Amino acid sequence: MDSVLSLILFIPLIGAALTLFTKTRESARMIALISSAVPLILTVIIYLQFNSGLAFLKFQFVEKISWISTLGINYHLGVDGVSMPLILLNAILCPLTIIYAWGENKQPNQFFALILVLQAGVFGVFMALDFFLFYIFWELTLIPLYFLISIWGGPNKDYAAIKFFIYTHVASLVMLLGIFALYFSTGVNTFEIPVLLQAFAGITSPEMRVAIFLALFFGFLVKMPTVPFHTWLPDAHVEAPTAGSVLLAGVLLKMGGYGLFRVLLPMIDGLGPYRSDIITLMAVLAVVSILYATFAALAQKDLKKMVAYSSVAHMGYVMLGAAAFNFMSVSGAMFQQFSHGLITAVLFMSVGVIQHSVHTRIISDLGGLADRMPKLAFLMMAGFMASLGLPAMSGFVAEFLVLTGSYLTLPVFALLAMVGIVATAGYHLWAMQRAMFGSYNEKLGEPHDLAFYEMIPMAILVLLIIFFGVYPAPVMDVFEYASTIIPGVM
Amino acid sequence: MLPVSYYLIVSAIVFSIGVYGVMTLRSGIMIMMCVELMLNAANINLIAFASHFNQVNGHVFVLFSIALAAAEAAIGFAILMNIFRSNKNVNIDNINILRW
Amino acid sequence: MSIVDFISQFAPEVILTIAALAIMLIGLGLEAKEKRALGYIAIISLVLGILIIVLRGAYELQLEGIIADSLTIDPMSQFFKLTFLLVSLIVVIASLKEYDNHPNQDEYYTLIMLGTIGMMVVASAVDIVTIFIGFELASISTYALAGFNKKDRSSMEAGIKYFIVGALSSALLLFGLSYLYGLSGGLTNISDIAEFFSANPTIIQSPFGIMALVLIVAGFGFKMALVPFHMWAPDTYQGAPTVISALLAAGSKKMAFVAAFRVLLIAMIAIKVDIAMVFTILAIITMTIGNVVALSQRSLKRMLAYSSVAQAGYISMVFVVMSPEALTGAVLYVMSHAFMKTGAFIAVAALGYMLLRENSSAKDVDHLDNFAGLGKRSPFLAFSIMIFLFALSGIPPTAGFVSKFILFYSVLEGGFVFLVTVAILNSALSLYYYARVVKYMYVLPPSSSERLALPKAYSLAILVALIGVLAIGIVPEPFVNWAASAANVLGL
Amino acid sequence: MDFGSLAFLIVALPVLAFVLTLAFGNRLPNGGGHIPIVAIAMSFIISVLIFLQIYPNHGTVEQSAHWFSVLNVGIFIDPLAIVMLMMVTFVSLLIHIYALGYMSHDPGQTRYFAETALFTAAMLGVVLADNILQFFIAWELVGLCSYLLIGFWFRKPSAAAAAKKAFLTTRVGDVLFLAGIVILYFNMYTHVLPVVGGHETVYLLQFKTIFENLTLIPTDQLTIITLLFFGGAVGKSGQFPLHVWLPDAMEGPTTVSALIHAATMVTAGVYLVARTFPMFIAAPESLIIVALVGGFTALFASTMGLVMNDIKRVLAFSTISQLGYMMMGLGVGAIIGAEAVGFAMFHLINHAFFKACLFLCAGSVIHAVGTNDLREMGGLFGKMKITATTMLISSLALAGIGIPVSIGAIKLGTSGFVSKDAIILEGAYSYFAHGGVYGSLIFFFGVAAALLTSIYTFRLWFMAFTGKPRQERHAHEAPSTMTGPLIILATLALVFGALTFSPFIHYLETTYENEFFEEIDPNGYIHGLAERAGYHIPEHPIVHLDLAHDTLIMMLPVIAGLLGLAISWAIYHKRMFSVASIGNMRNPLFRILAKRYYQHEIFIELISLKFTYGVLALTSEFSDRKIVDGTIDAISSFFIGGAEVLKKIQTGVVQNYATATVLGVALIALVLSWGVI
Repeated sequence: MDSVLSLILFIPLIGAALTLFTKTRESARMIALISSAVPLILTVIIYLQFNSGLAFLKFQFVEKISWISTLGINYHLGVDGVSMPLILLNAILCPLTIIYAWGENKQPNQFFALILVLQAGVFGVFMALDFFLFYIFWELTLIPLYFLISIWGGPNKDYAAIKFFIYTHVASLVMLLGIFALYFSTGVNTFEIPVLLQAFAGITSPEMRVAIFLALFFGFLVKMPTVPFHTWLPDAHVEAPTAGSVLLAGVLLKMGGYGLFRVLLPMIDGLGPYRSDIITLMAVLAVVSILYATFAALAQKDLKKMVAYSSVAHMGYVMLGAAAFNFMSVSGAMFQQFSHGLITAVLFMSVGVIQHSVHTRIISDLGGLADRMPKLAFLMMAGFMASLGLPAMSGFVAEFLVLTGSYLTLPVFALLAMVGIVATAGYHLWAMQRAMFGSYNEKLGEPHDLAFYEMIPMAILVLLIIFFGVYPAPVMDVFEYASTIIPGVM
Repeated sequence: MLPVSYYLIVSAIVFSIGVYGVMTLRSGIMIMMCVELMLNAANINLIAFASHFNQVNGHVFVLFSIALAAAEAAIGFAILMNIFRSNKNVNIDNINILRW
Repeated sequence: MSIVDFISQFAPEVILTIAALAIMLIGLGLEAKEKRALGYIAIISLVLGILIIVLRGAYELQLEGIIADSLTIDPMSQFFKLTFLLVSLIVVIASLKEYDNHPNQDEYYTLIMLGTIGMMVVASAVDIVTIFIGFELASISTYALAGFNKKDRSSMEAGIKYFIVGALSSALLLFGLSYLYGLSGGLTNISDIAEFFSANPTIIQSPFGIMALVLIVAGFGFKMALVPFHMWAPDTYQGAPTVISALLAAGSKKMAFVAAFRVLLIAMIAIKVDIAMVFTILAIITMTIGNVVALSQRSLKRMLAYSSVAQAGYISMVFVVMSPEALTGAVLYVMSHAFMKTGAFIAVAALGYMLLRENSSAKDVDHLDNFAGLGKRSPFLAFSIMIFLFALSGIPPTAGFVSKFILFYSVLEGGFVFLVTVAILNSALSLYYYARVVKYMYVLPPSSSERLALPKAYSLAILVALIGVLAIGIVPEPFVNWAASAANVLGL
Repeated sequence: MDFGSLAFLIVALPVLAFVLTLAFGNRLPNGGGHIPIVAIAMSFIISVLIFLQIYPNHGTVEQSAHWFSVLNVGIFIDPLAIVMLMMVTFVSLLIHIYALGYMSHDPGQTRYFAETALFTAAMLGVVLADNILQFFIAWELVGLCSYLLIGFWFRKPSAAAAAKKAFLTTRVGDVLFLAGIVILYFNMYTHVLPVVGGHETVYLLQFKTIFENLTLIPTDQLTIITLLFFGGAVGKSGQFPLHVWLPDAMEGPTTVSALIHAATMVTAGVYLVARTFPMFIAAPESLIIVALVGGFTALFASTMGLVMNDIKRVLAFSTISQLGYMMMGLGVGAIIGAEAVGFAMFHLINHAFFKACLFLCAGSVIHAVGTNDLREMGGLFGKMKITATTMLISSLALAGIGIPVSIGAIKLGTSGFVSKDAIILEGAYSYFAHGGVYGSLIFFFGVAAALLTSIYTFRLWFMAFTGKPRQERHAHEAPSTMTGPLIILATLALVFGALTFSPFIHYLETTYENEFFEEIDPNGYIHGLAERAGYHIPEHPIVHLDLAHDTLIMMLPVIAGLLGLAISWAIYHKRMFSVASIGNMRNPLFRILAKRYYQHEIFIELISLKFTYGVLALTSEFSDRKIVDGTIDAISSFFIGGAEVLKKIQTGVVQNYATATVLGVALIALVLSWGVI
């Protein structure tokens, strides 16, 4: 088990290479499925072995090999409570996405290979304990998604793909700047994340600390994304193929939140006199994201764009929980990441099926789909309900913890955030009503209901959403330990 | 013996003429000659300094530079020949298919 | 120092010289078809040179005798020689096919060899005379190479433009050096000059001193293609035979950097002149102009030329920072960029070759439109181009990323936050035009569905570059160490 | 055997039934409708067994397990919960049986039975919850199920719209409720945890923990919390101003209406206030607001009930109105204390019986005549005797007809009479008599609403069953699966109140009188809380009226009921004068009622469409496209445009390049010498 993390990390990459050289669709998707299922099995095994209770103070399954010793750069992997469930999420979503995309006809070998590369990149981000490595994987995730959008995307894919690429790349570079600054200001001559974070508070100039914090913050903000740096996301989603959207919203956005928890929160207490300003800034951004994105979603005509905006709003909760900075809110925010990953996947899959089946996503053109596509209606409804925060589904657990926790430290912001709940329900229900209910719009032709391979992943996800909504402890406990060891978190 | 500054003034004048020529002339040959002027201005400097300091290395430098200038000129003329073959003149200000 | 010692220490140069002469002589007696063998001679000599340098690794040797004042062997020189040899190797391998049946192959290979020797001389030179000679040797060879396709108007134009601006710059450089020589009281060895000026700083701060500095900066700046001395570069890179563009961008340009490192950094560090200011402006303008104008380019060669300009801007930040770390980054960047740029140009050349083979009257073979659907028509070529371009924009895990990482971080370490911010934003901007090419290759439909057969020579050349790019990206340690020891030589 | 340990089955069985029906219902007769019936019957039996077990010694059933984080799941059955449990399971069972017949021709009956099973389960979850969060979760699931059921005939656009409206409107209340929970947690965390924490795991949101430590929480905070809770109740129980969804909710099958309006959903709000009554009593200002809102709603809704022509809508408004009574009954607890819970719950139970009966009767009628419109009915009495009779009985109960005398413990009157009388006289009047704030107003609301209730109830009955048939369709009596439940419910509506009044009230009082509460405050838990908030609960809170001395007061509700009956009889049966002269749209009063006080215009068009969509959403969308994203695009076009300009520098003329080089030299020289000098 010494190098299990490396195995999880590299099996998809190897699988990607193999997939790329396959000749037929059948072999491509089979190899892809296997090479993403093996990491899932391994992840589940280590998740079960993962000892969140007793040994939560240190990283587990650590691998460390010196890489560029002059700069103190190591190939350093390890997991703890912050990352483990997200690794699980990634491990779950990718095979499901591959199954969902079982019918992909356009260059399937490249398609599946890119998904696998994406998976590996995200794994890497969640596992890396060295900033250099972290950054490498962080950037690595851009490329496959860029291709997924620009090759398999919709009509305006050029614009969306390049916008996504450049926008997030700029943010990454700013983050890189922050990493450098952190490295120099601490003077520890290593890029180890934990070491640097520990040394952060030792930086003498408080302004420097704030500058470092903000630079890193910007990188994560754009990724999450938070208003006003979110506009790449709806465009990317609208144009991306369903599998790309699922992974983009499901795991890629989580990288931003992960950065928040892994890197930024441990720094907060080191901010000295600026601590409260920064917290306020985060809280304002969070609440603005929630409300603004919710209202923007309300105005969308394209179902997929609406879902994309809902992602922005939901990620706002992550930010709010992080800003509130107590164990309840932080663990809730972490759980929100996990839960949103599952939920949004169902939503995008549903939208994908609609698009595929009736060739439009414009809400007003749809209507009465439940009549012809009852299975879709059922699963989509489940997804929508989860997304609007219905209890007994995982989204509620997260939102409740975030709101309750946030009220402890940021009461005003928590209450403001609650205003959005009604509007959230509003656009979800409105879309359901227009798209699913009423009499069937005959102009849409004869749709087919879910194919078997589309239904399986959606059903699994819905079951998981309900499972984690009813019994969140397996993931929640891990997050809870993880959040309590962040310095300064009550 | 003349002070070194005299040589410097001469060389500066020669150099300036060369620079002016490169900037303004149209003919490739003339431009090359202006470049030669500039090189020789430098050579004047070097010689002047070398004799001023009683050093031999300056002279060596000049010898090399003259040789190199010759080689350069040879290549230059070869290219200009080509141009002449296709354009029937050596004006280079209308050679601008490569731009923007 | 005996002649045997000399030969053993400068074995690569000696081998190359012999090879160059041999190629020239043998070529006289060969038919055009047989001249292909000459390329193999060049390759063998280059591989030998590379092996010698790699096996010896980074080491420093105190040379003795008359040679000691003008040449040196140190990690810096070896690093750059290795770079030049690798670039030449890649170029020559690619040329095997590019100039397969060309009647003047012998001259072509000789010129490449000589140019490489010139660059290597500059890498070892510690004397302004030697530097100038090496410079000119490399320049003259490449003038000829740039205009090598005599029947091609754009090659001709590239040649003349390169030549005129180059000659002008040589003259400027020489004039500047002559002042330097005079001001230092007749010194030519760089470290002696540095010593002299640090003892007598007022002399270099005189108008003559400043003039000398400026002219030297301009002379090097021409080769480095810093704005505003860059203007020849886009035209020349675009017009010259593509493999030669690779040599220019990756080889002769880098030669200017090593010379500048030696002269400017050693000689000028002693001088309390505010040269950092100048280079701050130059670096910012260079990278910004390079990247912004590259946005509008449709010719890939021209785009790569502008990207080259921009990269020079990044590297020249080292003259602002002047720290060993920055120099490490810059030195590493030089090698990385050599691989990336050579690879990219060779790949473009390969495509051009294949398109011309399909249709010999094709124009503008490096136009972006020709890259549409390349991913389908020639997967390996497209994939390599993608890697080279992503490397150029600094996306991990490539050489471009590692070297940019180290360079940028050292600039920040020096406290030049503004500079590094500009550089980083520029880097982001550059992604736009690189990604556009990638988009053409993979997203747009191909003009014809016929697959393009990539000749083996090109594949091999591209593969070498690809390995270089990925090796530095994934196993950077040895390269970084070598670059670091090279940087330490200058004793900043 | 300890039946308490089976308590979880009460919820688990219907959930199981939901899953099974969904999975296998299609292959079974009646769409698998028997599965939920069996499950709910068993739930009912378990509830009764538990009741029998805990009744003698006023015991409770408590179970709790760690859930996650700082939260637990648990079951808490006390007198309050057990009566509710029995009522819900029983009524739901009858409605399910009825639905076997009613839904037998609907192709979606499997879905129907699955959803109603889940609905019942959710409602039982609300009742059983031992902490406020679990309560909320089940509460929301109730909302979800109501959404699904109201929109059961989703192909009908109006049904889909009604479902959305119901869910959204209750969601407004739910958010308030959630906010209340959040603020409660904050207070528990800051004020209670330091006191109780440390020695053992304390679940801060557990009802018992809350009740035990109420005195530690500042009153003003409690007022905010309870008002927010009440906000949730207002949404769920259709109180003013969030009642708008309820009349529209009639788009679902009639059985659903019965389930929603009688047994489950709408009573959840009342149950919430009853469940958290100690919190309310510790912040009595909130209770007074509860009373006022409840009373006002009772009157307000009944005015609209007067003019509705849809049979189910009339009943819907009556539900709102009756819920108002319950709220009022709870609200007066500010003065009369815990007895208020008994009154309200008693009315809730009775209301469940007679309202379920009314809806099911209405269902029969609709089934028979195929329309909802009262104006198209008439003369059905002869054709549907059972339905007409049972409906008459439950109408009498709804109108509260009875005689205000008791023989021993038995009150003479329909169950509606018994419980409504209790709320008006023993509740509202006592409140008034003890000088409660706005006491006279609340009392007035109660009496006035009783009059109007009676009018519209009998208007409905007379219009449907008497007079000439206005339709040719051949109406017939429903099958026995439908009439059976009607008879049972009507019987209960008639006698349940009369028989059980005082034991019920006494039993519910014990909710707050067991050892647990005595330990907290030996001098009376509820009293202590009220005292602390500055409200005094009198020694004998209920003013005992004597028919001899307080004739007028005591007779008032009865008179109101009878008067209403008389008016209806006169207008709608005897047709003494035509309603058309006042009942048309030219009459502003009629128009405002028929338009339902323009709530649709205000809520849907003004608030939702004009403000939320038109202003907030479109502004956000616009700013997103034009401002936020516009900036990004502007930056990008700046660079791309800049490139087009800058590339022109490269003229292609080599002399220019030379000039640039020389100029560069000059400029650098300038910079350098400027640096030196």
